[in-house]
This record gives sequence, C-alpha cells and structure tokens, in this order.
Amino acid sequence: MTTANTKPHINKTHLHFLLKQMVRIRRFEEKCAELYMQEKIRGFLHLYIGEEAVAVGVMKVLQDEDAVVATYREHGHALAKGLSMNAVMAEMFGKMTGSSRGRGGSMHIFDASKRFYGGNAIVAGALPMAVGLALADKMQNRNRVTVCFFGEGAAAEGEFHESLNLAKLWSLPVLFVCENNMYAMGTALSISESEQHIFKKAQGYGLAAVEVDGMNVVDVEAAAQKCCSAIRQGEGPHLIECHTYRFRGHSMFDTQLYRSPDEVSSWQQKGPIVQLKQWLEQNGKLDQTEWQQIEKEVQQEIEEAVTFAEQSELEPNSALCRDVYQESA
Amino acid sequence: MTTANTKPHINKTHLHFLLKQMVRIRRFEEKCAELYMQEKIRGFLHLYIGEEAVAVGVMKVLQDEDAVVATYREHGHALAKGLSMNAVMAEMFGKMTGSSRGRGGSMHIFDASKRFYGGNAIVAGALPMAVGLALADKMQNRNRVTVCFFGEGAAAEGEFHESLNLAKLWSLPVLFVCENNMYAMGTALSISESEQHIFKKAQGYGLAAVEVDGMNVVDVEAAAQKCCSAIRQGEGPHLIECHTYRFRGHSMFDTQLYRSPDEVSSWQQKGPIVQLKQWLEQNGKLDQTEWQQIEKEVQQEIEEAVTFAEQSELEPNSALCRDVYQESA
Amino acid sequence: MHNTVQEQLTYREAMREAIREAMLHDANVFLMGEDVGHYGGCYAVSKGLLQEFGESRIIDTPLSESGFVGAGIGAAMGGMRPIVEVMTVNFSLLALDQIVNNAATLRHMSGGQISVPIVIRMATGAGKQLAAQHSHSLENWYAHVPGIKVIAPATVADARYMLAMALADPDPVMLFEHVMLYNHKAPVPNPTDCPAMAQAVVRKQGPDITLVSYGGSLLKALEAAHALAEQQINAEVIDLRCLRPLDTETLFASVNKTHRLLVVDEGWRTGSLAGEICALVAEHCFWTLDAPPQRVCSQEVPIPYPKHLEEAATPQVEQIVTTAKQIMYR
Amino acid sequence: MHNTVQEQLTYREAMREAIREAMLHDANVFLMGEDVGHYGGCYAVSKGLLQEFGESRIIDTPLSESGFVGAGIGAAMGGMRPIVEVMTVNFSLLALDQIVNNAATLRHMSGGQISVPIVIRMATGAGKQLAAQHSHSLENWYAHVPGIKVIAPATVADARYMLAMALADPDPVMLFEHVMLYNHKAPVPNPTDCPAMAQAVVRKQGPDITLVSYGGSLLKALEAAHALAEQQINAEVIDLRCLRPLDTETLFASVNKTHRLLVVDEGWRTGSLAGEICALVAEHCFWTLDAPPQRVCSQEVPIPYPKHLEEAATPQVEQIVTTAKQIMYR
Ligand SMILES: Cc1ncc(C[n+]2csc(CCOP(=O)(O)OP(=O)(O)O)c2C)c(N)n1
Ligand SMILES: Cc1ncc(C[n+]2csc(CCOP(=O)(O)OP(=O)(O)O)c2C)c(N)n1
Ligand SMILES: [Mg+2]
Ligand SMILES: [Mg+2]
Repeated sequence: MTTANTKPHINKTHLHFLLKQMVRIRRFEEKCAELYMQEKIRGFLHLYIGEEAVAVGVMKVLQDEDAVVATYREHGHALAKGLSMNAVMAEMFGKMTGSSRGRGGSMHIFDASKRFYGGNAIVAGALPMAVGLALADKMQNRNRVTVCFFGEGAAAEGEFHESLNLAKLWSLPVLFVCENNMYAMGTALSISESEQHIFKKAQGYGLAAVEVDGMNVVDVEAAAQKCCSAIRQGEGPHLIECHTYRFRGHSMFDTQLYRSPDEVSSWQQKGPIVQLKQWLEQNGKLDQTEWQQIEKEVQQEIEEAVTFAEQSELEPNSALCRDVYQESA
Repeated sequence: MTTANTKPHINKTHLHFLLKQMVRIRRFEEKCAELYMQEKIRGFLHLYIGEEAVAVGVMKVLQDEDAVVATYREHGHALAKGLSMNAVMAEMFGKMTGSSRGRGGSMHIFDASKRFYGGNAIVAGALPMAVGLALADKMQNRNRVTVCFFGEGAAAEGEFHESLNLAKLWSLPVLFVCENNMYAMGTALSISESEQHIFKKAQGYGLAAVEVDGMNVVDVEAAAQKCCSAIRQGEGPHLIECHTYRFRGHSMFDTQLYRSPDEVSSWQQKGPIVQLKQWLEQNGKLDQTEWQQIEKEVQQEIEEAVTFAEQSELEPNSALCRDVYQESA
Repeated sequence: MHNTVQEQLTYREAMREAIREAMLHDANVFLMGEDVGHYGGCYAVSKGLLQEFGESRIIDTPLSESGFVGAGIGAAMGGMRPIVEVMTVNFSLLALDQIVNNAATLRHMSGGQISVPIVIRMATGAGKQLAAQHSHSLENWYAHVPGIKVIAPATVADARYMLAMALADPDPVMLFEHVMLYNHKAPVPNPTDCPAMAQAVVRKQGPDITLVSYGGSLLKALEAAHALAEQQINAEVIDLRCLRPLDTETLFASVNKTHRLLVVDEGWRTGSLAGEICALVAEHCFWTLDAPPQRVCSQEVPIPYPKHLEEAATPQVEQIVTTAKQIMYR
Repeated sequence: MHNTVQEQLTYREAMREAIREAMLHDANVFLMGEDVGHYGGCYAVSKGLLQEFGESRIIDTPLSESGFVGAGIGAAMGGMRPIVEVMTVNFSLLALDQIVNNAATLRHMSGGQISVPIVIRMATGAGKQLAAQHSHSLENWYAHVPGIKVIAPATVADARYMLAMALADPDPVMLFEHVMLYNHKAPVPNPTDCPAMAQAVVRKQGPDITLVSYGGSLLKALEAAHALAEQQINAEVIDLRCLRPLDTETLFASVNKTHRLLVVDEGWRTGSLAGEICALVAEHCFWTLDAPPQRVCSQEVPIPYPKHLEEAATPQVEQIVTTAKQIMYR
C-alpha cells in the first residue's frame, strides 16, 4: 500500500459533511418506509438504515469520474454519489422524472452521467460488471477507480470468486466493498460461510484486503482513502470488509424471526449517526442549532423530493416498449 | 488430521500392483489413441497419459462403497476404480455393452454399481454433485468417502468456490483431488489464476489441504490415505493438490502451440511409470521377467477389450429415446 | 373421508402442508434452499418447518444456487429425496447448468443407470412490481429440456397434492409457483380427486373456444371465460398443469370440439410456451380449426417497475376477452 | 472492386478475417474468452490473432464464464467493443444470468441511459459425437429474450460480414457458429452484397413449399430442396440469419406464395424456434395455408454419443424430403 499521506484531513466542516450525508440518507429512507406503507412506493424496498457510514465514508474519497456499482440496497449509495434526491424519489414512485425514468424502482437506480451503475438485484451479479468497467479504464489508460458494493451474503456466490480472481489476475482498479451486516435475508453468516472473515477470503486471490468498523464513518473513509490511492497508483484491486448492521428488516416484508430485538437495539446504540453526533457534541464541534439546521435542510430536501415525485408524470402505456433496444438502431 | 498409522504399508506386492495399474491405464490409452486415428473411437478423447499416479494412488486407499466423481479425462479413474476394461472400451466404441450403454462415450463413463459417477464434461460441473453424494452419506449415517477429481483449470469456476464452502460448512466426507497438470487446454495456470497454489485457496474455506508430487504414486497414496482416514473419522472435507503433467495434447485436436517440446520431454523423464519402475529395478524389486509379465497381461487384457468392443452390438435406432425418463414412470 | 367439511387453505398453506406431509411420510425427504429455515421462506411457504423438523432436514443454504442445486442432484443420486427451493426462477439461471447438463442428462448418458429423483421448486412470474431482474416467467425454457419434467400447480388443490406426485416420480421435476397465487384461498378436495401429474384438466367446459393456460395465468383465463359467458361466448378453459410432458390428448380433444384456440401465457411472446401450443395445434388440428390460433402473452420488454406498465406488459383479462372475441369474429 | 477473382475462404477463416478486420478498424475492439489466444481458439478461429494483436487485445480468460461475460458487459458499458467468445453454447448456461439479467435489461431498466454494445460469440450444435453435455442447440432460448439480438450466420459470406454488423449495433448481439460449418469453403462476395443484419434471405426461390432454416440446418434444407427438385417439387428456402428480431415479412411473403411451410431446426422439438415460426405462420398466414405447418427438429433426447444415434436424433436430409412430400400430399 502507498506511503503517501492517506490520513483524511478531519476538521469540523468535513465531519459535518459526513454527518449530514448520513442524515440525508437516514431521513430519506425513513420517509420511503412511510411512503411504502401508503403504497406510493411498491415492489421490494430494502432500507440501508444503520449502514450509512459505509456508503458515505467510501464516497467521500471518490472523484466524479470514479464509478460505483451497488446492490438493490442502494439508495444511500446513489445519494452519496451525488444523484439528486428528486430523481431518486421519483424513481421510487415509478415516474418518468426518476433516475431510471421510473422503469427500475428502488432496486434499479442508475445515473450514467454520475457513473452510478445501479441498482442491481441479482446477488453478486454486478461484481463481474465492476471488473469490466475497471478493465475498460485500464485498457483506455484512464486513472479511475470502480467501487463495487455488495453484502457478505454475496461472497458465497461463484461470481464473487470469479470476479476477485479476474480483478487481481489483470490487476484492475477495483475496490470491492463488502457490507457485512451479518445477515443475508434471514441467514446468518455463521450458517452460510465456513470461513466467516470475508476479508480473509481475498487472500485466496492474492488481493490486498482489510476489515474496518463499518459503523464508524471516519474509519471507513480512512480505509477507502488508503485503498483508493493504492489503486490509483496501479497497485491493483483491494477489498474492504465493513462490519455493519441493518436496523430494519431485509425488505418491507421481513418479520425478522431470525434475530432478537435485543441484538438489534444493541447495534442501534452504536449506530453511525448517533456515534458521530455524540463525538462531535462531546468535543464541542456540534451544537443544538447546528444539528437542527442539518435536520431542517434535510427535511426540506426530502419534502421537495416528495412533491417533485408526486407531481411528476407517469410514462404513458404507449411508450411501454421503448428502450428495449436503442431507438434508431 | 488423525494420528492413526496412515503410512501405507509398502511392500513389493503393493508396489507391483500400483505399477501394473498405471501400466494398464497407459497402454489402454495408447491403444485408444490408435483406435481414434482409425476412427473407431470418435468425439473428444482426452488422454490421461502422464497423470496415472494420481488416479492409481488415490484409488488404492478407497473401499468399494466409496464414490468417485471425475472429469472427461477419466479413463484412468474408471479402470482404477474397478470398471472392466471391456466395458470401458465398448463405451468408447459406442456399443450397447459399454459402461454407459454406449450413450456417453469417452467423456461419460459411468458405473453406478461401482459407485463411479462419471465422466462429466462440464468443467467443475461435477463438484456440487460430489458434495451432494457426500451429503446423502452424512444424512444416512454411512461412513463413506466421495472423491472428486478435477483439473486446476476448474478451480477458477464459481462451482469450485460454492462447493468447497458447502462441503466445509456442512463438514461433509469429500476428498477433493485437484490434478494440477499446469494447463487448462492451452491456458497456463499463470494466466488463469492470481493465486497459483490451488491448495492455498482451500484455506479461504477453512479446509484442510496439502500438495503432493503427483508423479509419485506412493506420495499420492500416502496423502490420500491420511486425508481419507481423517475424513472417515469425521474431520470433514480435505483437498489434495497433485502436481502432474499431461504428456499428450488436451484432446486429439490439440496442436500444442502453447508449450515447448522440451517442457514436455523434461516432464516425461519424471513420468510416474518410469519413476516407479526405475526405483523398483534399482532396489532389486522388479526384474525383466516380472516387467514383461506385467506388460503381457496388460496387453492381453487390452486385446480382449478391443475384441469385445468390436464384437458388441450397436443400439438399434428404434431405441434412441430410451432412458430419457425411467421407463415405467 | 373429510368430504363433509372441506378445509380452506391458501395456496401457500397448501404447499406447506404438502411439504410437511412429504417430510412426515419419508425420512429421506428434506428441504433445502436459501432462507427456507430461519427466515421461513421468501414467500413464507416453509414457515414453521424448521421448528418442526429441525436443521438437519430444513437446510438454509448460502447464496450458491449452482452449488446447492448440484448438491441436491448428488443427494438424490445418493438415495435422498431432496426438495430444493430456488427462491425464484430469476435466480435459477445460476443453476441452469446443473439442471440442464446434470439433472436432465444423467439417466440417459449413463445408459439408464442413474436416477435423479429431485424436486426443484421455485416462485415465478410478475405482478409484484419487482422490475426487470425479478419478474421472469421462464417455464418454457425448462419445458424445452428432455430428461426433466415440469409442473405448474395453479390451484390450491394442485398446490396441495402435486408435490407428492413429483416426489414419487423417479425423474427430476421442476415445480413452479406463481407469486400471485400464494394468497389464494380455496377448499381442498380429497387427494383421490386430484388428477395424475401429467394430465391437463378442463377447468370449465364450453363449446365455443378453447382457452389454454397454466400457473399464474389460469385465473385470468377463467375470469375472461366468465366475462365471455356474459356475452354468450361459452369458452372451454384448459389448465395444462404439467408443461413437460404436455397432455396433447386433452388439448387436441378440446380444440377439435371448439375449433378455436387462444393460449394465455405470461412468458414473452416470441418463443413462448404459448407458441409451442399454437404450433402443436396447427400441426395436429389444422383441418378442424375455424380461425387462426392466437396467444396473449407478455410484451417483448423487460418487465418495468410501475404498476401500470407492469400490467400493460403482462396478460390481462380484458385483452384475453378482446382476443377471444376476435377469434369468434365478434 | 474485387469482383473479378473471388477469394475462397472457409467459414473459420471468414470469421477470423471478420475479427481481424474489426480489430484493425477500431482500437476499442478486443477479443476475450477461454483459449482464444495461446491455444488459438477451441475451433481454431482465432489462430494467429494473439501473435498479430498481442495479449492486451486477445485475452485468454480463466474458466469463469459468468465472470468474463460479465466483465465483457462492464467493459462495453465502459466504452469498449468487446467480442467475447464463450467456447460453446453448452458452457453459456453458466453465463446466462449475466446475459439475461444484465446485458438484456440494462438499457431498459436504466431508462435508456446505458448501452451494452457487446458481441458474444459461441459455437453451437451437434454432429461431432460430443454427447449429451456438449451438443446443445439453444439459440431459441436466446431468441426469447427482449433486449438482446441473435444472429446465426450460416454461410461463409455471412461469417465474413455479420460480425461487423453486430459490432456496429449498439445493443448486445449473440452470434452462433454451428460446429459443422467451420470447414465449409466458399467464395466471399463484396461486403456490399451482404444483406442487413436483421434480414432473412431467400437462398433458393420456388413456388411449391417454403423451407425455413438457419445456422447448421440451412445446408440440410438446401440439400433437401435439391433432392425435392428432382421430384418436381420446387421448394423455396429461407435462411433466417437473424433469430431475434425475426424478419417475419420475408417469411410471410414466402408462405403466402407457396401456401406450405416446413421448418428445419436442430433444437429439441418441444419449445423449439421452429415451433415459434409455425405459430407465427399459423397466426398470420392461416387462410393462405394449404396444409398444416410442419417442422423437422431434434428428437426429445439428450444427444447420444454414437454416430448412428446422433444422426437419428438430429434433423437429416431424408427426413426433410419425406416431410416436405407429405406436406405436398405426395
Ligand atoms: C442470485 C440471487 N439469489 C437470491 C436472491 C434473493 N435475495 C435478495 S437479497 C438476498 C440476501 C443478500 O444478502 P447480502 O449479500 O448479505 O446483502 P444484504 O441484503 O444483507 O445487504 C437474497 C437471498 C437474489 N436477489 N439473487
Ligand atoms: C464450463 C466449461 N467451460 C469450458 C469447457 C471446455 N474445456 C474442456 S476441458 C477444458 C480445460 C480444463 O482444464 P483443467 O480443469 O485444468 O483440466 P485438464 O483438462 O487439464 O485435466 C476446457 C476449457 C468445458 N468443458 N466446460
Ligand atoms: Mg448481508
Ligand atoms: Mg489442467
């Protein structure tokens, strides 16, 4: 790994930015859950609540031209990568102004102009795609990073194995970020992996890998910073295993029979937002007014997004079959 | 691993048995190559010549009720597991007396009564099946081992990853034997794996694994012996990586542009048969007469097999669609 | 026996009962798949079974479709009777090599030595706004493959009884459960009233036109038939039930009576199973047909997320009615 | 230009020339797949290309079908023009999720933002005694999927020119090369004489019956047509060339002229592309048909190893002739 100064420059502004990003994601998703109950959002809705530090920490070190590939639990990644909340919310509503023109919904948020490549609902199915995006960069001599987020459950799929091997074999600029929230739907890691340390699996491919507290946004950012600068210096793919936890069910249908409320609440106490907020407060870097200001701005952004989504148009039925092939082709 | 006495009991009879088994396979396949040129055998023909020590060494430690799952390069395994040469040769001829009634040919030799489960032509496609056979044994409380042979090329496939994880996760009685002959068709290991030590990959699953000189039949047998007794004592799956080399092309179509004749001949000098034969001779355990006797017996067995295959009947066209489903069903 | 008060069950409960019964009846039966245990099944089919039968028989697998379907095949070869749940048909693509190249071929390419008595269950179909990667209907692909059998129980009764038939079959059987059926509730008849696995069933008799359907589309076809009846068109509705092998006898008998065919199938139109049915009828009932055979299928588009577009993309009752009337020249 | 002395090429050489030309013409084109480099391609199509273009553009991949097909999709999204060779259709099952759930859906589910201009080539078909796991013909499966296009060059000329059309297409194109065609030799016409990618071609004109075919079966259909001609049956032979989208215009025009249809297709009969063609014709040309549409397909059996059984399992000229005569009531 590089010896350059990779310690992120942590000052108040920086930390407030991270905090606000996490709050944006949190409140946005709380709103989504509400809208789901009102049946304005449908399909599968997978909330990221509790895991915000991962997306926010990693995204902080990316440049605009770096690419992100995510899963169906990707609202947070989309917002952190710079997609407008309006477009993301409209997508959930299935409206034409949505980031995917309403065709994708919660699981398929895309924005090519922001190099945000989904929103992919087949577990581990996007890992090879991330490898390919990085391959294109290498072939075109572009110094860009492709970051690929996936759950610990995905590590059991053959695609994980094939993708890590290809990435290392061809020394590609990919950062694999495993969001280890301990469960794949209702299946605990202990009943799905014989080797439960995902980062150790990376060694089977000679890949540099680390694990990090995924509830601590600064730790995540620091790890991502180190890995990304190594990648930019041509040191090939890296993997970060982020230990995290989802506070809500897998999707809106989950009755959570597989874990205890105690387990959930003990994780909630070390939640990424509460943790950072407390630290800032205790260190005199966040006062009541500042906090309220953050909440207020976020609230406003969300209200606007809902209004935008509500007022946007649905695609007419006559356009059903557009965008199956390129129109002029 | 078990502390029981696992060192194979090596005496002259034992070594002569191993030598003869390897010679049987070698001469059988030399004959097959000849018959292929005469167009009596068709389809793909993958010769095991050079790799005999692996099948012979492993099979020596198996019991009748242990299962074997192999690849399309499986003539040696079939013969070593106790299938009659007649049935294997007739299979190559596509005759009704063949081990698979002629339906499978060289790539699909089966004998359920011998627990020989192919003959599988999709690379890595049989690994999950081996896991399942072992699962059935575990569920039925049968103390049996399932041995699964595959090439080093197969280790790149997702099925390798999924199968090793399942086997270890469920602590199943499987022995994975990787026949590392350095090439997958024309693709050298160095251009297909970022981590070229296959046995090290097993660690990513917490699986016990060793590597062994696959040109030395006694070493292979010793390793297999150790692993199998550990498996029989409930210690779960094991993996052996056997370093070996195929002296012939991948199949009969291979022009071998990807390796030098020098490389081939240097490996031929340490061939499994020549090595054991020399050792026996140098230690006064094999004289000229004994060697000729082996060759003669093998020759005779092969001639009988060819005659048997030649004289056997072809399936009538009217029976084309039998055995697609169970007849009475 | 229990003819007097017939039990009411949902499709989901019927399937669960079927699994329970199989597990109780044969110690070699086990259920394996993603989230079948602790989670209770992605569509709650197996809820409670872990508690009843324990972890050795209700096995939560890792996300490894190829691996655990292949392991099921091996276990079947080793004497077990696995019920493997692949959560949905969408993920079954990852296990297709195991199904097509192993399960379907082993008996034949071993010259008849090897049986693979496995049942592979999966949810299928659209209707829940799950978008392009989660709304496939690929029963037709499986119905194309010699060596496997394919069933699609469309009624609560069939959900209750067809699994046992599949498990009794010595060959691999794929069982498709349409996602929109799980909440349907109906009384469950006696097992003896359930027709054989490979038999199509006439769900409604009628002389005017034959509507052929299966799985998630059957109820739409029946609803359309009722709407048509109000317009004095008396349709016959056939539920295929078994998609491989096809019960062409029942099919042809109906068409030879009605002289008209409309197939309703949620698969994409081109290359659909509906196309196969039309082709079979055109080949075998050509001279008795009074109009071209037609089909109502899904539009040629990855299924979109919004409700109105999902509905526009998949077969709907109104469309069936309109097409049937066209076929009747009405 | 080079109209005077026409070059003779084998199908294999034509495909190689097509790849070479594409590589020379566009620096973003590269070839990737198992054994395309050092080995020279499993059917020797890419022999010599590694030497000419180097390891950065002729990439030998590990045995990871899902991984490298997915990587090709990603590379296409990243601005490259990958030609991905999946050795044979048999192994493409392992990459099917990537093709169906990613390549085919990305444009639509992103609302039109993303193009996946990839060409995926593979060998297909039986005839080389490779038995059950190595003899599939699954073009019909791919032809079922909206979002991808499917082509099957059956002639040396099409092998020479269709790849360029596929690469010029902004959408994913699957290209099927039948294993029995590689050694066919024929003169190569001018590129300008090559019809558009999605156009079916009448390979032989005739008023009596329409024979429809593609890929490895085309030559059998043509041979059958010549045998029929000797018996005063003048068949029209259509080469579909593009299996998705289908050129129904050419197809219907021919059937409306001949009033009779026979489809020849190496896929298993039930659920074959031939079935789709029959269904389309039954739907659209019903009133002009003078006989039931028929098909000659593969038998419903995993392809067996012995020559005589492999031949019995797959379409043969004699069978085409016999069936055509039945359709002509002769
Ligand atoms: C190939 C595949 N199999 C199964 C599913 C159904 N499924 C969706 S999410 C999920 C759990 C994934 O867990 P993990 O990778 O840990 O991600 P998390 O949801 O915890 O973020 C499952 C089983 C799927 N979408 N794709
Ligand atoms: C899934 C799959 N991909 C490709 C092939 C074609 N193929 C057959 S053998 C082979 C090489 C396998 O190499 P390895 O596993 O090392 O075994 P070896 O032949 O060296 O014994 C390839 C690429 C196949 N049969 N299956
Ligand atoms: Mg998880
Ligand atoms: Mg090898």
